[in-house]
Amino acid sequence: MLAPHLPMLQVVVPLLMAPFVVLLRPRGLAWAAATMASLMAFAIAIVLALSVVGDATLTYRVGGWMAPYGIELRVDAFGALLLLVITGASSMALLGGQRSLERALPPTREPYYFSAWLLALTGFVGIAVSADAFNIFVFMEVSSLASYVLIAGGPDRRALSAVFKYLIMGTVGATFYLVGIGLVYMMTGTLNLADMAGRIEAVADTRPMIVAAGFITVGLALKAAIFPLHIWLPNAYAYAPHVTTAFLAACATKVALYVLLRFDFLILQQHLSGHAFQFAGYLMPLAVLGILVGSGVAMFERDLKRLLAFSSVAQIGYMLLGASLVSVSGLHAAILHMFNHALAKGGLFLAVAAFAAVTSGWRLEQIGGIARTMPWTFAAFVVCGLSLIGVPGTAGFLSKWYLVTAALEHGALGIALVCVILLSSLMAVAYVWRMVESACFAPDFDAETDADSTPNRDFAAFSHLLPTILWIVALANLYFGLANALPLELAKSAARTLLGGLP
Amino acid sequence: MSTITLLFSIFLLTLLMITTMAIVRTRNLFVAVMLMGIASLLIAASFFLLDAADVALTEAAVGAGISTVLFLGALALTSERERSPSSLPLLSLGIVAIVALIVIYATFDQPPLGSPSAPVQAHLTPWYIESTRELIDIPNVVTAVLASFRGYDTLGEVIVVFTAGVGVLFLLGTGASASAAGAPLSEDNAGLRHYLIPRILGRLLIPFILLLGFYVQFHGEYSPGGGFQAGAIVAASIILYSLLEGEQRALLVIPQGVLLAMMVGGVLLYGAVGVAGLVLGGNFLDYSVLDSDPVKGQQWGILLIEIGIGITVAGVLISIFHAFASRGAA
Amino acid sequence: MDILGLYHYWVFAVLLMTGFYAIVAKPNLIKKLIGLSLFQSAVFLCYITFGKLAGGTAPIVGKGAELFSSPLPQVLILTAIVVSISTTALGLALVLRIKEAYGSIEEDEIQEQDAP
Amino acid sequence: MNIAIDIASWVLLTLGGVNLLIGGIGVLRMPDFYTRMHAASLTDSMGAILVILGIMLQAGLSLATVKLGAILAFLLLTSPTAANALAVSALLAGMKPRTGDAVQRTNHEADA
Amino acid sequence: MYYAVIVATLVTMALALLRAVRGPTVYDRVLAVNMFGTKTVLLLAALAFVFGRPDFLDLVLVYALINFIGVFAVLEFFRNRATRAGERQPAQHE
Repeated sequence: MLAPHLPMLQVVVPLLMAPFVVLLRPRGLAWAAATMASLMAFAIAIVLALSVVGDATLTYRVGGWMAPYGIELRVDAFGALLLLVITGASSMALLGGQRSLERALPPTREPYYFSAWLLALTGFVGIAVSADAFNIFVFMEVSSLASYVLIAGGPDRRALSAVFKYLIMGTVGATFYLVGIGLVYMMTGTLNLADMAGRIEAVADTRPMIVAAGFITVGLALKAAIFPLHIWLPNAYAYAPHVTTAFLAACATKVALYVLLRFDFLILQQHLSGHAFQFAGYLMPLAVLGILVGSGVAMFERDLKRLLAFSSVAQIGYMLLGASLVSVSGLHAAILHMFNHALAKGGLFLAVAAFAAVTSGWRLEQIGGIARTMPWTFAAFVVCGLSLIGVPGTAGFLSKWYLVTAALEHGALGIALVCVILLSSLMAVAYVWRMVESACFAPDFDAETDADSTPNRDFAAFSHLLPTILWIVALANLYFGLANALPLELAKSAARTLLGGLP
Repeated sequence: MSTITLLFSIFLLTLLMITTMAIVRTRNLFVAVMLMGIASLLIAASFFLLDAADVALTEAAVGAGISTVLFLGALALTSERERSPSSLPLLSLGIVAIVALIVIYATFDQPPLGSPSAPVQAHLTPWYIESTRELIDIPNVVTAVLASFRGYDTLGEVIVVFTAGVGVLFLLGTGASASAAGAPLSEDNAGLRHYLIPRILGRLLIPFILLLGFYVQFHGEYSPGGGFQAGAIVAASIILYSLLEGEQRALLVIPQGVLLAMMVGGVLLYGAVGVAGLVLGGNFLDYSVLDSDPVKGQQWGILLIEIGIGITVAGVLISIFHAFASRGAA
Repeated sequence: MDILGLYHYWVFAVLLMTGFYAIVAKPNLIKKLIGLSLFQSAVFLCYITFGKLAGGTAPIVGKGAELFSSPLPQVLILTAIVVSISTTALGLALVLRIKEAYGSIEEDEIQEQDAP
Repeated sequence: MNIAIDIASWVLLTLGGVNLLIGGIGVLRMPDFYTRMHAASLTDSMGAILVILGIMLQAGLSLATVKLGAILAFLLLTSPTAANALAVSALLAGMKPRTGDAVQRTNHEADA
Repeated sequence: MYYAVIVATLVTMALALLRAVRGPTVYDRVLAVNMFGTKTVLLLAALAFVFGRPDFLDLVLVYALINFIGVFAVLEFFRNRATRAGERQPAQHE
């Protein structure tokens, strides 16, 4: 009975639970309601993904109005894969993070935090299913405002100034995007993405259209933290509560990248002459620089979470590199890496949340001897680290493998790209090893010597659920490394639809 | 566009440019906020000239009214003057000038102002105006498009307002703590105690302002108005009452619990109307299934969600004001 | 005649860039928020300008009028105005928390306190 | 008959316009805050009365006239109150009006 | 018919803006904003009739209301600042 309404229910379930959660005063009830809503959204995402496998796309007319007049939702392979990433990351982070959040948040404000969490989930999911340019802007604002609240929740005062910088840059990015779709709307007269693609032919090479493409790309690059515009990301992820970072690191920037790719490949690429070259020409150097600078800075970073944040910037560089090859295999690698990176980075940040429950801080020397006190969690941390590097047998390896094969199709340029990929993988080995080495072999860090950190070796705060969730994510890393059925298939058909028949 | 009104709008926009230059240049933040009030009025007047009556009403009610009050509330708690000078002004001036030239470069190929052949006028507009008369049958096409054709956008919009309310309450606390401490309604913090005349006049006028707010709410289908504007006007009147009579008494009029219920209730009402459309066989947010006669159903749907918007916007804006005001008192 | 019509877009460009300059160059956090709201209100002006039809009136079906300006940009801007006020409200709440945590709302002073 | 109404409303409108202009110039040229206050609030109220009456005549007996009446009543109630509140607030904040000798004094030394 | 009034209002708005930008003391600026608000009310009332859409007059009523509330928000800001800072020296010259 509900099957045709699934794309809509995907957004409505977290949307209607969010105001409800604000009223749940008793402790832990808000968390339970939020987790239940997130798991329902995850279930809907799985059903959607399965029903979209054979190159099918689901469309839904909100309010019953026809496409260009009313707003239309469209779930294709790319959208379904992203839905899996978003709802999966949210469910895992919520399930594993109850204890860690209880310590980070004042009890009276917990309902607001979980309501903001569901609103962020609604925003991301709303963007993934929407097929209307302005609707994407509205849900981008919902997800941004909610993630500012999530990041500013922590006890650390540096989170406030980091979030203010993120608010300014995020809103400037969203407004650039708004100017871009305003100019496109002025020239084509429509906001529906499919209708826009059809009507752009006539006005392809006019000046406003080229400027609109520029505005949209810069705005979304700001939101997706692509290399020169990523300045807000490290501090925002480092000083946020650990569970927030686990959720946002897995999906916040990918959603903006998703919108950028859909806009560029579905609308601007086919029709703007030379835009394919522009897209590759401008964004490939940025991707390469992002990979090198991100991995480089991560190697010398003292703070564990900032280290992982800079590695996120490098991983986004990989995705952009795959996309800027403008070929089916390149796009296939980029989309697959979105899925694999969410698994690896989400697992790593959850492990940091587990460590923080026991250690006094998360600088490298403060997590000394953690391997002995929490062997299971540390083992899962290592598995996720290997997947981040791309060791064969893990999910990360697959996306790196497809990236390398896609790059090789480009001859001399391809060889250079492959060298960049190998160099940055070596850098990744370096900084993962630094984390492992300081965790295993550094002397047991006794908290008394460090003045400003509070000794809190209370194992009670250590949630029983966190190691099991961690191991589920670690095993998922391994499973999708070996028998990579569903995401591989989805990524392949997504790449085909995006390029629309190009070789 | 007749040349006379074009000249008026050009004059207003020149004034606007001068005001924005003054806003950015002045070092005193209070002056900047006052000039922003003027800039908002100027923009609203030029919207009125460009045939956007609904947007002029919203820009005035939200831009000139609520945003000035919020900025002043924040200024009261922070420093009023900028201390440090601009950082690397020349470089940023250069970047800004380049981007401005790009935008001006983009404006040369655009369809001339108001030309009927422009795609904006030709593609969707005739269908909207035609089907509003035929399917929804209400005079105000903007409300019809806002509430029914693109109702999902407006639902996202109400969620944005709700997120801002949740965010501010999360960051600043509900402010109930201050009044819950049972601070006696002492004379010193009972509003503007010097101003006898304004308090008398305030008591006389506030009921009429609320009445105006409800009029704008329910008259949204026939003349410029609707949920957002009505919520802003109702919030403005409660804020005026709080300014005149003191924050504690305003909290007695609408306590914090009711505000929270308004915030949540409005969004749930909007969602419930959408889900009702789903349950009764149509798509989500499809109002024609709400009543036997589809046109009546559409009108019912639009009326209900406008009420939902009004409740949420009023609840959010008043609780944001209380959060700012209580932060000052605490 | 259409050069006069383009004047609206040049005001849009100047307004956009005045706001953007305030965001980029001014270290005071509240001045950045003021710049941000100017930046957004410039976009509203651009949307409404290309929704205007020569000789058209506001899209409220009155007795006499038939020629209407396009209602769609006005709907989009109604939404964008409320987005702008929500972002400003959240930004101001953050400024208050930053003032309490750092004691100052100048960006350079905050960075000094943060630098280890 | 309506020619008389047109002439009457035209006269009212131009008088209102002149009034507004006088107020505008007055605000700029007056030396001190309280004199500017004097110039602004007087012409505000008077200008509003004249202009709105002029428009009312044009609108004839219709809903618009009722609305114009409401606007006029609201303006007449609020703008003097706002001016009063502003003057009281300025006085309380310690701004002293410049008395008679101050005027002579300005003839000699340059204004601050 | 209305063009005379509209031009007069626009010029007065420009003069009020000049006072708002230049005004030495803060109260001059509040006065200028209040004057600006009333002028906008008159301008839009006249424009509503120039466009032949008299049903937009409730919009004008909201403008007058917002202007009234704006003045009181500013005065409350001053009362707050004066009592909290406990300063008594005149806010004469910025």
